[in-house]
Amino acid sequence: MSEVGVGHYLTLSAILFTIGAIGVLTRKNAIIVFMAIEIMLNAANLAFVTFAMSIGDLGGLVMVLFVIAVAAAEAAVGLAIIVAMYRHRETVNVEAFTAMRG
Amino acid sequence: MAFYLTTILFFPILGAVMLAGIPGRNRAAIRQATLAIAVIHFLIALPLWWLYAPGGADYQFVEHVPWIDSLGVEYHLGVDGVSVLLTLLTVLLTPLAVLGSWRYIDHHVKEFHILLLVLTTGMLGVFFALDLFVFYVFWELMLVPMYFLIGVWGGEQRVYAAVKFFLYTFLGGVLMLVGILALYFHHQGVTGVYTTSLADLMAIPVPGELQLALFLAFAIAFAIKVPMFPFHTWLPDAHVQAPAAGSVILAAVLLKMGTYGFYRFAMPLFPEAARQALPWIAGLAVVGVIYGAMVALVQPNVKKLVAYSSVSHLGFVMLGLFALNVTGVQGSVIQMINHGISTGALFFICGMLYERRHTYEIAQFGGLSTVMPVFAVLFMIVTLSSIGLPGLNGFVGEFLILVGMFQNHPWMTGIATAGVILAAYYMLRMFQSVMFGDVEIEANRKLPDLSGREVAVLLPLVALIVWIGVYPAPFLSRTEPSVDRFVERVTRTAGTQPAEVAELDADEAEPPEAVPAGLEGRP
Amino acid sequence: MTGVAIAFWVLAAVAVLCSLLVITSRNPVASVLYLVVTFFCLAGLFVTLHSHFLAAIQVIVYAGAIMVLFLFVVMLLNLGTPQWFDVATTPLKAVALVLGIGFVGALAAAGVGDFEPSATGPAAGVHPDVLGSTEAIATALYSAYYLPFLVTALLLLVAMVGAVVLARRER
Amino acid sequence: MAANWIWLVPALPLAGVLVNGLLGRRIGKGGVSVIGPGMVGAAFAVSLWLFLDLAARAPEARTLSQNVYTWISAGDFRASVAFLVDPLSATLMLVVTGVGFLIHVYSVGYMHDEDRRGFARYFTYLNLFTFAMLVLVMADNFLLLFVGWEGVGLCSYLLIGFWFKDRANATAGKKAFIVNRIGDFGFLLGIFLMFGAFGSVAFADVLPSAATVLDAGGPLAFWICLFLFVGAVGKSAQIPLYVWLPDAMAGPTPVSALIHAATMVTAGVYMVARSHALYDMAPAVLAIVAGIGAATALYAATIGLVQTDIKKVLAYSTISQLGYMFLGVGVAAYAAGIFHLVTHAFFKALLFLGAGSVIHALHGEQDMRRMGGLKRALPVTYWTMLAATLAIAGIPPLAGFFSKDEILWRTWDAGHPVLWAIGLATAGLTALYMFRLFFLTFHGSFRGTGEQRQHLHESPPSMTIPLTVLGALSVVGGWIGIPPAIGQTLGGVPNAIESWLAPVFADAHAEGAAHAAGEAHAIPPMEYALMAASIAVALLGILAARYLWLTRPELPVRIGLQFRVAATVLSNKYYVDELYDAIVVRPYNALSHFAWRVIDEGLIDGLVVGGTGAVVRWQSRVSSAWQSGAIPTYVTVFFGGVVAILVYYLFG
Repeated sequence: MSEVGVGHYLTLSAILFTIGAIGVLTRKNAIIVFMAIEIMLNAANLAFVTFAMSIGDLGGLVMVLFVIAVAAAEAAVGLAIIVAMYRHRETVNVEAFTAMRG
Repeated sequence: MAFYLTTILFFPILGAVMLAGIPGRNRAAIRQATLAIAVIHFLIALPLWWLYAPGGADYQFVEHVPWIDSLGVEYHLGVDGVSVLLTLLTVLLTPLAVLGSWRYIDHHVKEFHILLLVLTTGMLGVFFALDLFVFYVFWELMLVPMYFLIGVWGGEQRVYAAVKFFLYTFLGGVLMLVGILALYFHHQGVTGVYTTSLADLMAIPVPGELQLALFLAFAIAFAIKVPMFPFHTWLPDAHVQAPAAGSVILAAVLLKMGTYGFYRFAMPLFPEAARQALPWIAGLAVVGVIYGAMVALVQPNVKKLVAYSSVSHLGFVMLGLFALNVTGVQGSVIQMINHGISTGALFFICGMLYERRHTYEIAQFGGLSTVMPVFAVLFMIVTLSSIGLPGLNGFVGEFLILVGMFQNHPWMTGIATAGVILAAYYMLRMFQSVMFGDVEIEANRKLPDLSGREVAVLLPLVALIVWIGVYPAPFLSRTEPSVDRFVERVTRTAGTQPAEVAELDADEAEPPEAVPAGLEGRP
Repeated sequence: MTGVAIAFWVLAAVAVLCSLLVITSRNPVASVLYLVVTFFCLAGLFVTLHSHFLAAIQVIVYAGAIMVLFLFVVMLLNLGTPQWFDVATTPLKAVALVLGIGFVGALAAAGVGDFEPSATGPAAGVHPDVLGSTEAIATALYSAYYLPFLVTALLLLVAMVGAVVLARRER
Repeated sequence: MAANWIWLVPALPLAGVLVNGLLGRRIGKGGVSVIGPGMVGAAFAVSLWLFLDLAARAPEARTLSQNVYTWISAGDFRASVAFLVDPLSATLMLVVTGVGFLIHVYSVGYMHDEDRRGFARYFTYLNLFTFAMLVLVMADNFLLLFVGWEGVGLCSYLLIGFWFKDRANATAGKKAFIVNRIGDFGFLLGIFLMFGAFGSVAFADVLPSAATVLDAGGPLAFWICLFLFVGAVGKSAQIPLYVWLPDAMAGPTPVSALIHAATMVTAGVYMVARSHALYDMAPAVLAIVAGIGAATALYAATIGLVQTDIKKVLAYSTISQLGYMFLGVGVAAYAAGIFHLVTHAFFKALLFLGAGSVIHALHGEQDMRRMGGLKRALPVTYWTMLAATLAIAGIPPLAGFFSKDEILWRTWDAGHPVLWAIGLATAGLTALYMFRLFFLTFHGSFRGTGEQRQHLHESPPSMTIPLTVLGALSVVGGWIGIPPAIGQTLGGVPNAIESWLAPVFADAHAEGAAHAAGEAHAIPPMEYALMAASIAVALLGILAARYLWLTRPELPVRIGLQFRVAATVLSNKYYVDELYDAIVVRPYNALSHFAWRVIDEGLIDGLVVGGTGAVVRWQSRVSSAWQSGAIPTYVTVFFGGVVAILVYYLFG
């Protein structure tokens, strides 16, 4: 097993990102979609850290901090919306909410 | 008197405002008021006939008021021989149109008359404008009232017809706007000055490639309006659905916008391109003449028949314009007036038939000669004028066009002359099935002959038909100088070429020495 | 094979497996738990990258706070029971898979695997452990990235207010 | 000075038109019947005065002209309303106004049972026709001639369809106008070419300089003359544009007499004669003219032989005689052509008016098979018709002989033996069918209904007087053109008309001019031989007619059965009408329908307009499908976009 280089981490990050995306695309339960988004965010964080350490630039690390903060805010608001959605339609199925139809 | 053209131009608007004051219920008052306004308007404009001195300056009664300085736009009006005649035709037909639709229009009478007056202003604006911007404003302004005239007071599929009419012309107009802007910026490129005045734009040379493109942009817009062959399908629908007055104004004046556009803007601005496109446009005109005549033959609806005859007649007018010699263009100009008179009268007649039987189907009529003798005589004279019987106005225009065009394009004119036979065929066939034979349909037996009002509508037109036919000299002499200038402008090779005129070779290569270095600008 | 490599492969495998389970499991509660495991793996990976502070943050904020919130919401709306409607229609799944594979394939084809960035950042020479330490990030945070730091704080405040307003039961 | 009164000649009938037209009903039938003929009579008087004024001058100075005003002037094209009176136009003016006046008088009697409005309308149209014909004849440029040309076409349209209640009459009128228009199409092209070549359309500019501008036999001369001849063929009902004349019999008989016998149809001959300078430059076209003339003469004569309607026989006879005139003009014997035109005007008008009084007496019956034995009942008509029939058959000393024989002699003399032979054969046929008509109508037993028999009465004086005058003219008319061959033997009687027209046709063959001068020179014996031949053929025709239709009336029926095919073809007029209908009319209508339905509604409206509409509607439907509100679809699109951009940047 050769030395673990930057490439590996990036590939892993890509894979995680894709899994998150597929989750978003295929699941119709708002909560699961939400979690898939969290996975995608983390994949991005991983890529940030990898680059930060390999290049030697603190910016990447700080960026991860901000991403986490934003994720937290997003989670809070998102879940509040989901609760409101649930109370409104007794379901969290994404396809039930088509009010924004073209 | 100063601002004479502006008074003629905005008097109808003034009238429309006054009309707004009269309560809608009082229909008779509205009709009389509009008639009075239209007649006064006619009297105001009539002196143009004497005041316009044919030998005088290119454009007379010129008015020059800076309007939008930042864009270089001026409120620039003026008339030459041709626009004087077209103006007089317009101001003559408006009162007749009001008189003609006395009993025809029964709902929204006030709005109808206001729109009619606004339409008149729109049309006059186009004839007076010597600034492309002003021209375009009135060109679009003219569309709106006509759209409502067809859309509100029309027949069954009036909405379809109105929308089709609007889209067709508007599409053309937008295309032309692109042309105007391209020219506008090209002019700025060459001279560094922003202006939309026609005279300035005509002064600068336009390189071959751009000139052809710009010419096509203008030409297509006007070809739709003429209408020329492929773009004509809006005309029959618009005519069939339009009310009598609308149809008359549409046929008599609006169609002339196209030919007038070619005469005033498209050809003078781009002479070389016009000559390059000549075979195509003249070819389409000939097709239009024959095609219009053929399709007119088999129309069951008399209004559609007259509409297709307009396509044929205006094919002649376009042919005359592209004869590029004074005889042909004179013929074309006088034919514009003739067509306005004879087809205007024909549409009044269609209106009268519709008022009596509420149908345009030729089959519904027959043997009206015995029932309505006065109508028969007037209808006969107008029909003869329409098929170009010598001694009446149609022949003068048609003959000059053909004799002028024949000198340059014998074959094309030969085919177009066949149109003379076809015209006789479809008009007489229609006339016979409407007027002759026995009265089979009961309803036709008791049809009232023309009332005093209806005769008053047709009489001035018939008088003009005979006058222009027998003694066209005053009309021809008024337009001759303007036509001379037009032909000299369009046939002269590249405007800026030095004295020894090298024939501009048709290929795109713009001979560098032809355009002095100073003016060689990049758009 | 150094200890780090082994750790990487183990953590990577677990992370991938758990995230797959997150998006495929019928039961949302199970999904939440798998997600927590994934976050722990990631924290581990941060450690292998010598970014110890971030690993800690990851564990505390993400795994601790956010996932608790998720669990709370799942319990609150008793979504525990598997829902019938949950998985999308087959064509949509097919499209998603294709796009996913396309995405990864494109990156792999572009040679992300053996990508060796040159160490040109401002702190290039510093030893990774120092780089990953808390004070290094702190100094950066309070000097160069001071403004974003404040903005994030404001953002969190707004988020809190928003969440409260949204989730409030109308009277 | 006579010159400045020329405008009066056309002005008088025009005044008649205005008075009758506008005040027709108010001045009643009496007033109309005074003004109508009166105006034409006055025009005749002025014409006579002008004729005498001309005669008093020396031959070369015999032209009077008056320029009324400039009609059209645009660019370098100029045409003015100007009249030219020279021997040629003076002759025709006399014919038009003279014969016209007699026919107007005749019409008063013939049309007396029309209601007041119809009566006024009839005379308005008749006066309008006279005005147009005079403009045609007196014009001094081709454009004004064309105005008169189409004017007479219009009047013939109005008068043929006079009784428009019956749709067939109106259709006949329309057919006449449109076929004329086809001829006018050719005429117009001729004028355009002429203007191109000469830069003017006035006779004064075109005719004298024809020799210099056009090169003899060249294409330009050929095409100008051919196109002008197409116009003549249309107007004078020659092959192939003759089909309208037989149908034109639908109009009242005096109209047929005036328009379709004496004046309008001869306009073509006049036009060719007038532009003889051009035709001299195009000998090929002259040959065509002569050819078509001869062919039409023979062709029409054959059809005339089997017609049963009295007016149809006369119509085909007119076409045949016009063929003769064109034959004469075709061999450059312009004076002979015009001479035959004049004499033909007399006896053909008389024949038509005679037929009219026969029809009048039999209350509209036109079928010869239901006539016969009218000799005693209509004595004046009988004797005048006899004179006219003898004249047309070419029996000396009557008019027809001199003019027809002159043409035959000139044809032979100009070296066209074949055409001469055809001419001779036609002369025989003419005698045959004319006397067939004569015997069927006046001799034998009356085959009409009993009720018609009681009402048989001679026509009123207003009809018989014109008949007698025309009868006299038919007899005397020939004497103004006695050929030298006979003239010398009778003691130097000059060929009046030849010398009268000489100045106009001065530059025609020099020999022709000498011939006209009538001075004694050796008359080739051949001329006498031909004269004898034509008289013999005429007599033969008469005897054959007497034998077939008087002594053995059943013979024609048997012959008809024997040659059934030939008989049916002839009686159906060689199926030419049906042929034209199939070749021209029906395909044109079908093409028009195609143009309308397929091109206009289908292609342009349907495809282009409808098409764009459909495209816009389809596009909007598709795009709205994407906005289905389902979040997954949005996200998929979103992610698809990301992948696309990635791929593009990595590999783009």
